[in-house]
Amino acid sequence: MPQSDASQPLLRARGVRKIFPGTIALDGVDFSLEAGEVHALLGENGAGKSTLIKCLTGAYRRDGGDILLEGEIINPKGTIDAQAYGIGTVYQEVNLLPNLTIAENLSLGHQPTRFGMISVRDMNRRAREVLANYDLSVDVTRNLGSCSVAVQQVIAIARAVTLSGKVLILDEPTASLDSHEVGMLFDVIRSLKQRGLGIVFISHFLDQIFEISDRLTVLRNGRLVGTETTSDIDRLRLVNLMLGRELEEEIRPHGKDHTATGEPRFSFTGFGRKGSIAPFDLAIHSGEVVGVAGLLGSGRTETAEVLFGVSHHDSGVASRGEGTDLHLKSPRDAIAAGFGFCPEDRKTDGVIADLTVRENIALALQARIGWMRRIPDREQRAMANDYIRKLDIRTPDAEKPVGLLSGGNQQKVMLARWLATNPSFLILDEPTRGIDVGAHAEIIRLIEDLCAQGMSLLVISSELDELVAYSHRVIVVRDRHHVAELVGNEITTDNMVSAIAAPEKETVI
Amino acid sequence: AQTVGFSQIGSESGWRAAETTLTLQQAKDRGIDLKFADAQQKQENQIKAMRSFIAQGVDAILIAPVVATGWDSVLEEAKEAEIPVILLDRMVDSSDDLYLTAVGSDLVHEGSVAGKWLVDELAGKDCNVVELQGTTGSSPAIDRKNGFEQAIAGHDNIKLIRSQTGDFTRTKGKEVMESFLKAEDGGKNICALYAHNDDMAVGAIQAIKEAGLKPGSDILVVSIDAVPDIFQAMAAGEANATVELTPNMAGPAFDALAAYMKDGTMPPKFIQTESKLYTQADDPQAVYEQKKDLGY
Amino acid sequence: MNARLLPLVATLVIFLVAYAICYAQYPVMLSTRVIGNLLTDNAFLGIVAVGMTFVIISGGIDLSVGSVIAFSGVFIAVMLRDTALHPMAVFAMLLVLTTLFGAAMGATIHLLEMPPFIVTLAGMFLARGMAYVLSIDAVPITHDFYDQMQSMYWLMPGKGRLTLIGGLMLVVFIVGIGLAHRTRFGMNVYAVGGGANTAALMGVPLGRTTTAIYAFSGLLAGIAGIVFSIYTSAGYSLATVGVELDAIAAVVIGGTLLTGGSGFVAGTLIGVLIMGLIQTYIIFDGTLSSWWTKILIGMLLFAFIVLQKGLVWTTGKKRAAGG
Amino acid sequence: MTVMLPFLRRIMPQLITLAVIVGLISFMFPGFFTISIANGRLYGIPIDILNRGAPVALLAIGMTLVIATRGIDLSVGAVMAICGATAAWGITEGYSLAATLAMALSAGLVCGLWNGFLVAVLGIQPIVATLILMVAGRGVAQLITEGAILTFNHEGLIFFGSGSLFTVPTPVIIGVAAGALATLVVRRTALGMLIEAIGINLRASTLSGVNTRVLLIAVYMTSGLCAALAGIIAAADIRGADANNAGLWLELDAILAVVIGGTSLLGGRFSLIASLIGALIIQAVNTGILLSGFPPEFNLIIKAVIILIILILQSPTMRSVVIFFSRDPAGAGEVEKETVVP
Ligand SMILES: Nc1ncnc2c1ncn2[C@@H]1O[C@H](COP(=O)(O)OP(=O)(O)OP(=O)(O)O)[C@@H](O)[C@H]1O
Ligand SMILES: Nc1ncnc2c1ncn2[C@@H]1O[C@H](COP(=O)(O)OP(=O)(O)OP(=O)(O)O)[C@@H](O)[C@H]1O
Ligand SMILES: [Mg+2]
Ligand SMILES: [Mg+2]
Repeated sequence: MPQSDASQPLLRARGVRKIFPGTIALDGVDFSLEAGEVHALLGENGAGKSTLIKCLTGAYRRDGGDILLEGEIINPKGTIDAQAYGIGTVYQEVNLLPNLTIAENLSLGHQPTRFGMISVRDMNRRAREVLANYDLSVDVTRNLGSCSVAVQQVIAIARAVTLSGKVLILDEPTASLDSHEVGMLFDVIRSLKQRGLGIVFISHFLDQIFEISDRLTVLRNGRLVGTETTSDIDRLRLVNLMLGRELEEEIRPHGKDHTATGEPRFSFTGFGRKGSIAPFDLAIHSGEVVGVAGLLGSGRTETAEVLFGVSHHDSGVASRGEGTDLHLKSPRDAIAAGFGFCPEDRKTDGVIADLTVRENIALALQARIGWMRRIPDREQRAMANDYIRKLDIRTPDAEKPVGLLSGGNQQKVMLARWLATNPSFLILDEPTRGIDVGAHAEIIRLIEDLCAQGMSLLVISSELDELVAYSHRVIVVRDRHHVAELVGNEITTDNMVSAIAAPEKETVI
Repeated sequence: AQTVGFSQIGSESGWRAAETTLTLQQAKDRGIDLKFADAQQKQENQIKAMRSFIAQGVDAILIAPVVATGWDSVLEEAKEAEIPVILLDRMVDSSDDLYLTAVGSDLVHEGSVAGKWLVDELAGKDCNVVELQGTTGSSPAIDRKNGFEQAIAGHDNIKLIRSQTGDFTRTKGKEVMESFLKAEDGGKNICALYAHNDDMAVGAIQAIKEAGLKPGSDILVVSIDAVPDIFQAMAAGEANATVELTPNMAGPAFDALAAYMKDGTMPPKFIQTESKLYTQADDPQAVYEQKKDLGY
Repeated sequence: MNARLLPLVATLVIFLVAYAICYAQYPVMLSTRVIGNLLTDNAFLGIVAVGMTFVIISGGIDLSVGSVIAFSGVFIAVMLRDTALHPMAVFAMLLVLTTLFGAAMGATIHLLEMPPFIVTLAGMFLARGMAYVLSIDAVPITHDFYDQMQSMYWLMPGKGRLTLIGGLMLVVFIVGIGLAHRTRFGMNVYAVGGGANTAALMGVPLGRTTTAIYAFSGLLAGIAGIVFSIYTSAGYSLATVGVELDAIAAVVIGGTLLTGGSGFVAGTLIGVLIMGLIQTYIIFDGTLSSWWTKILIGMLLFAFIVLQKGLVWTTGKKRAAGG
Repeated sequence: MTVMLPFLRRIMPQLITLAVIVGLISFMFPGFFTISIANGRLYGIPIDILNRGAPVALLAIGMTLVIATRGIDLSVGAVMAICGATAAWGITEGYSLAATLAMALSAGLVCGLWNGFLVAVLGIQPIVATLILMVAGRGVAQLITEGAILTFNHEGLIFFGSGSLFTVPTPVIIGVAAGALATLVVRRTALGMLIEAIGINLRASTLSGVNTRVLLIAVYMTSGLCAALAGIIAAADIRGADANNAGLWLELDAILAVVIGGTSLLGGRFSLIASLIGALIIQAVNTGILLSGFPPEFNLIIKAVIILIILILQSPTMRSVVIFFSRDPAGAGEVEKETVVP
């Protein structure tokens, strides 16, 4: 029987099992976290990382195994219990309430009260103090829903940090952060570590793992592969452990030489929308990947949304090839013109959670064909299975509701939905967010393949390395203006960073 | 001209529509400016209407109260404001110095007129009666049931075997009658139907016909209200008797009001309208012709 | 101004404009009498609408309230008729009963994961059924205490009366506003409305909150029942049919979203007053037939909702364009 | 065969419930299953249940689709009244039967269009949007009948209420035909999936190019059309249009039927057949109460208790309890919904 003594790890999982219908998500996983360490949890999409932490914090009922906090068996029945034990958690999908203010989100459940009444002034003041640590200057009385995903992510982290007395668990906290915010987060993590907290950190960014973690645990298909000390392991072996095979190629960190010439396939002149993105010119050639770089909230998503007709442009015109004007007032118009758009926020804008993988993949194509001509089941299944294979979507079969897939796999399903429509111009907003190393490489290869086949792509990404790898041109967005365009050899991380940072528009235009 | 406020319950049946039409008609004939308020079956709306009439300072108020209870305080307010109130077709159980007079029929009496007809018609023959009640809890349903039961009490040849609510509507009347027929050996067990209003009776008659029986002879039909459609059925021999509830309550009411306004003549506290029994002997077709344009 | 207050302000503006229009046509509209009536006549509706606001903010709905009011009236009347208990004691018993009834519905909704619409629909049948069983007949209440309560009012200049029940409604609104915005319970209600699962992950006690919300609505329906019984001095099992729909309409006109998560108790007060104003206007007009009354109520409801949406939308848009 | 299996599994709870209730009634009332022919028409309690259940079943078809899009249609009762009144008016004014039916059905479509416009174009929440027509619609119906019951004696129109075809009552035929047609249209085309998609995630569906606006309007129009059919049947049944009472509170029965049929009020996956069985369950309960001979003041309590029992037995929690006890960890393909226990 375990005794409570100092030699015990802070948090320990013993033989945790979790079974979903058709999937064994966790198969006897052991995991231990020491006080004062950052412990990374790694694995492919669907390996069971999120499930493990949900079991640890009682959000899921376990099917087997024990959880020990400082040597004592604990049985958290849910997040409240876990919080009472001093375990703060940021779950993978941002789990905050869009209808409450930032301050309310930060303080929900432990609001400062005076004579039994919440003191709003205190609550807001505290919120401002907390956020000051993260270099975030936002109006804390604003509704959370009006903030970008990134800001929400930071707030979720801040909330978890204030709640964690002993353990902080972060499930892919950096997926939608840029390097600046990541740096900020790491500072916070380090100071918490100093204070003796144990931190569980999940990420698909190996650089970040190597930078911040002390030890790491790798899961594969719900099984424990091993726990290692981070400094003892090299990148290649780590990838090997995760995938169970060699990764054929890593990202090439240099730009494309080829520059598209000739007639643009689509061109947009003076395109913009008051209040969200200043008018810009953009020409898209066939077989070209245009990258979009910028800080969070700089207006990258807005650019994509205006192009796709999600929000109506109020200035400018769009045309196909030389002359014909395009009418882009709604997503349907855009789709009819051959556009596709894979949005950034997959939870609210992307997946239809209760529909199956097959139906999610067929949806956009079906919508374009019209409701009368139903794609026969056989074809739908063939199409779905095809993409499940091509994109390596981890699901027992095509009939699983997509909401039950792991985050990264949902992302792939969304990609598949648009590939199925075979668009001539595909807009991808953060396509690799939350995708594991193996799949990351696959998606980049896919982007290259698609453009080799003549598809035009506009890719928004916070990962500059990635942009360098596949872009022919990179547009830099700052403060809702397109401020620079880098072509060919100019596309380097350094150039982009300086364009993003430059206060004046003196960079190459 | 005088301004009179009229708070009507609603327009839930043809009978009530006729009452409204006749009231408007009567007011127009007498040059009275009638303010009409429909309460959509809600007492609270009627109270609101009364209060608004008082605030507007009308000369008198007519009200057809949806329920007997609950009028004390608003009637007192009217009294304080010296506005005479006349009740139409239903009573309230407030003290009678709070209103000028009440015009209406006695609901219990109506039920007993129907019951008495059945007793006389049967002349001692054994008879199983089924009853279609009005909306559960409404005062006509309660009183008409009581009146009927009083009339048949002591006549052991008459047995009330089934009683369900038909909500005063044709649809429910038909549906409930269908189930009565099924439950009572295809209707062979039933000798008479008593319906709390004509609409339910009309629905039930259809159900009886569809079951292959003859309403009016295989199953006697007696109901209350005397709306035009029941006279058609009576003319066709499909219904036997109905008790009239006249929709012209406003006429006597306005007469009493005029007298009171003129020289303060106090009318009797209850002006009872006749509960006339119509049977097939009363030339139903002629009554139908006479009634059909009254806005039922 | 905070963007969140926009619907509230829009509602208020619409109410004031509508009142001004009514006043222009019938100057009596501004008399204390009409204003007093507006408060007294809608007291029970206002009280029950406060509870409904909480329920709707939490993303639920409570269809049982109309029946619970009817049940309360019958319960009080029958108890006062058949026992020698003091009305206060009967009130206490009743409030315990209706609160437990609400709590039971809330617990069912949470534990069995059933939609509130259906659970409270069954509750609606059940409560009215219980009222029937207690007494089909309307039962008058004759008790000195009731007479006292009815005669408690403040005679405003111009003969308008601010009655006990009208005042009680205002108190309930003030308490409701405090509860919604200044307590943890209130915050939890908003949180549950924003997303029940997320709220649970953030540590909101879902079961307790859901149960409490419906219990609170039951409590207020009970209080509304008491108010209604004072209003009419009777208990009647067919009373207040469809009041739940009026309450929902008032809440929605008051700017609360049925999808849950946002809304104001104060807005509901304006919503209730708007509904009352519509009715008063129709009665003052006095020329509408039964059917035109219904059609006009529908059209005005529509007009208010569209106006409010329009106001929120245009100001929201201007704000966005302005920066 | 393999295609039928998941379908059967989906409607199994509803079928069992129906069987239990029918069993209860026939236990109480042994003559239950005797069906004879009277007046060239099938005659018996089961026929009554089908016949009386037809209007709610029709409403439930439209309601299922509306609810699948995460909406609700409170106006169906009032629309029934409007369409019944239109039909009665048309026939008494001397229009031909075809013209009358066309007018009544168009009235339903127009009502649906109005609801759809409010929901899809003005973005008003469905409950409120349809509440408007629920209130005003009955007024419109009364406007047509001028408050009275507008009676008619046109055999052609009456046929829709109390006629029969091959001894089967017309309402039953209309109900079954409408159900079959709707199922066919929805499942043989992509409509079903698209409706489910917009019910689950409207924004994502719009972004995927689904014409959500048109689809929403179409769904409300379908609901209006179904209500129109039900209204014609109800009017034809009593040979008159009762603007006040036709379809009164039937919207609640229709919603109940959909919920008993297992379609979530939060939209998404739906089953028309299950809703139709749900409508029959409700009617069986109603008929059972009428046959039982209890005093009417108990009607509501009995109904409430039965409904509660049905819903509790069908609730997800109960289902997982059953799965737990049947020791079937694979859940037979059923998706276990994770309850997040706070
Ligand atoms: N509620 C659920 N019902 C059924 N299956 C589920 C459920 N949640 C997760 N799964 C399955 O369990 C497996 C593990 O999922 P999990 O979310 O833990 O993966 P992950 O390692 O976090 O992946 P990612 O990196 O993509 O976030 C996946 O195969 C997923 O499909
Ligand atoms: N660090 C920040 N501080 C304050 N506001 C921010 C911050 N980051 C984003 N925002 C706000 O979020 C809003 C939406 O940004 P949006 O997500 O559209 O931009 P983006 O360029 O697409 O960024 P990303 O896609 O990386 O999240 C902007 O109006 C911006 O004001
Ligand atoms: Mg995960
Ligand atoms: Mg973005």
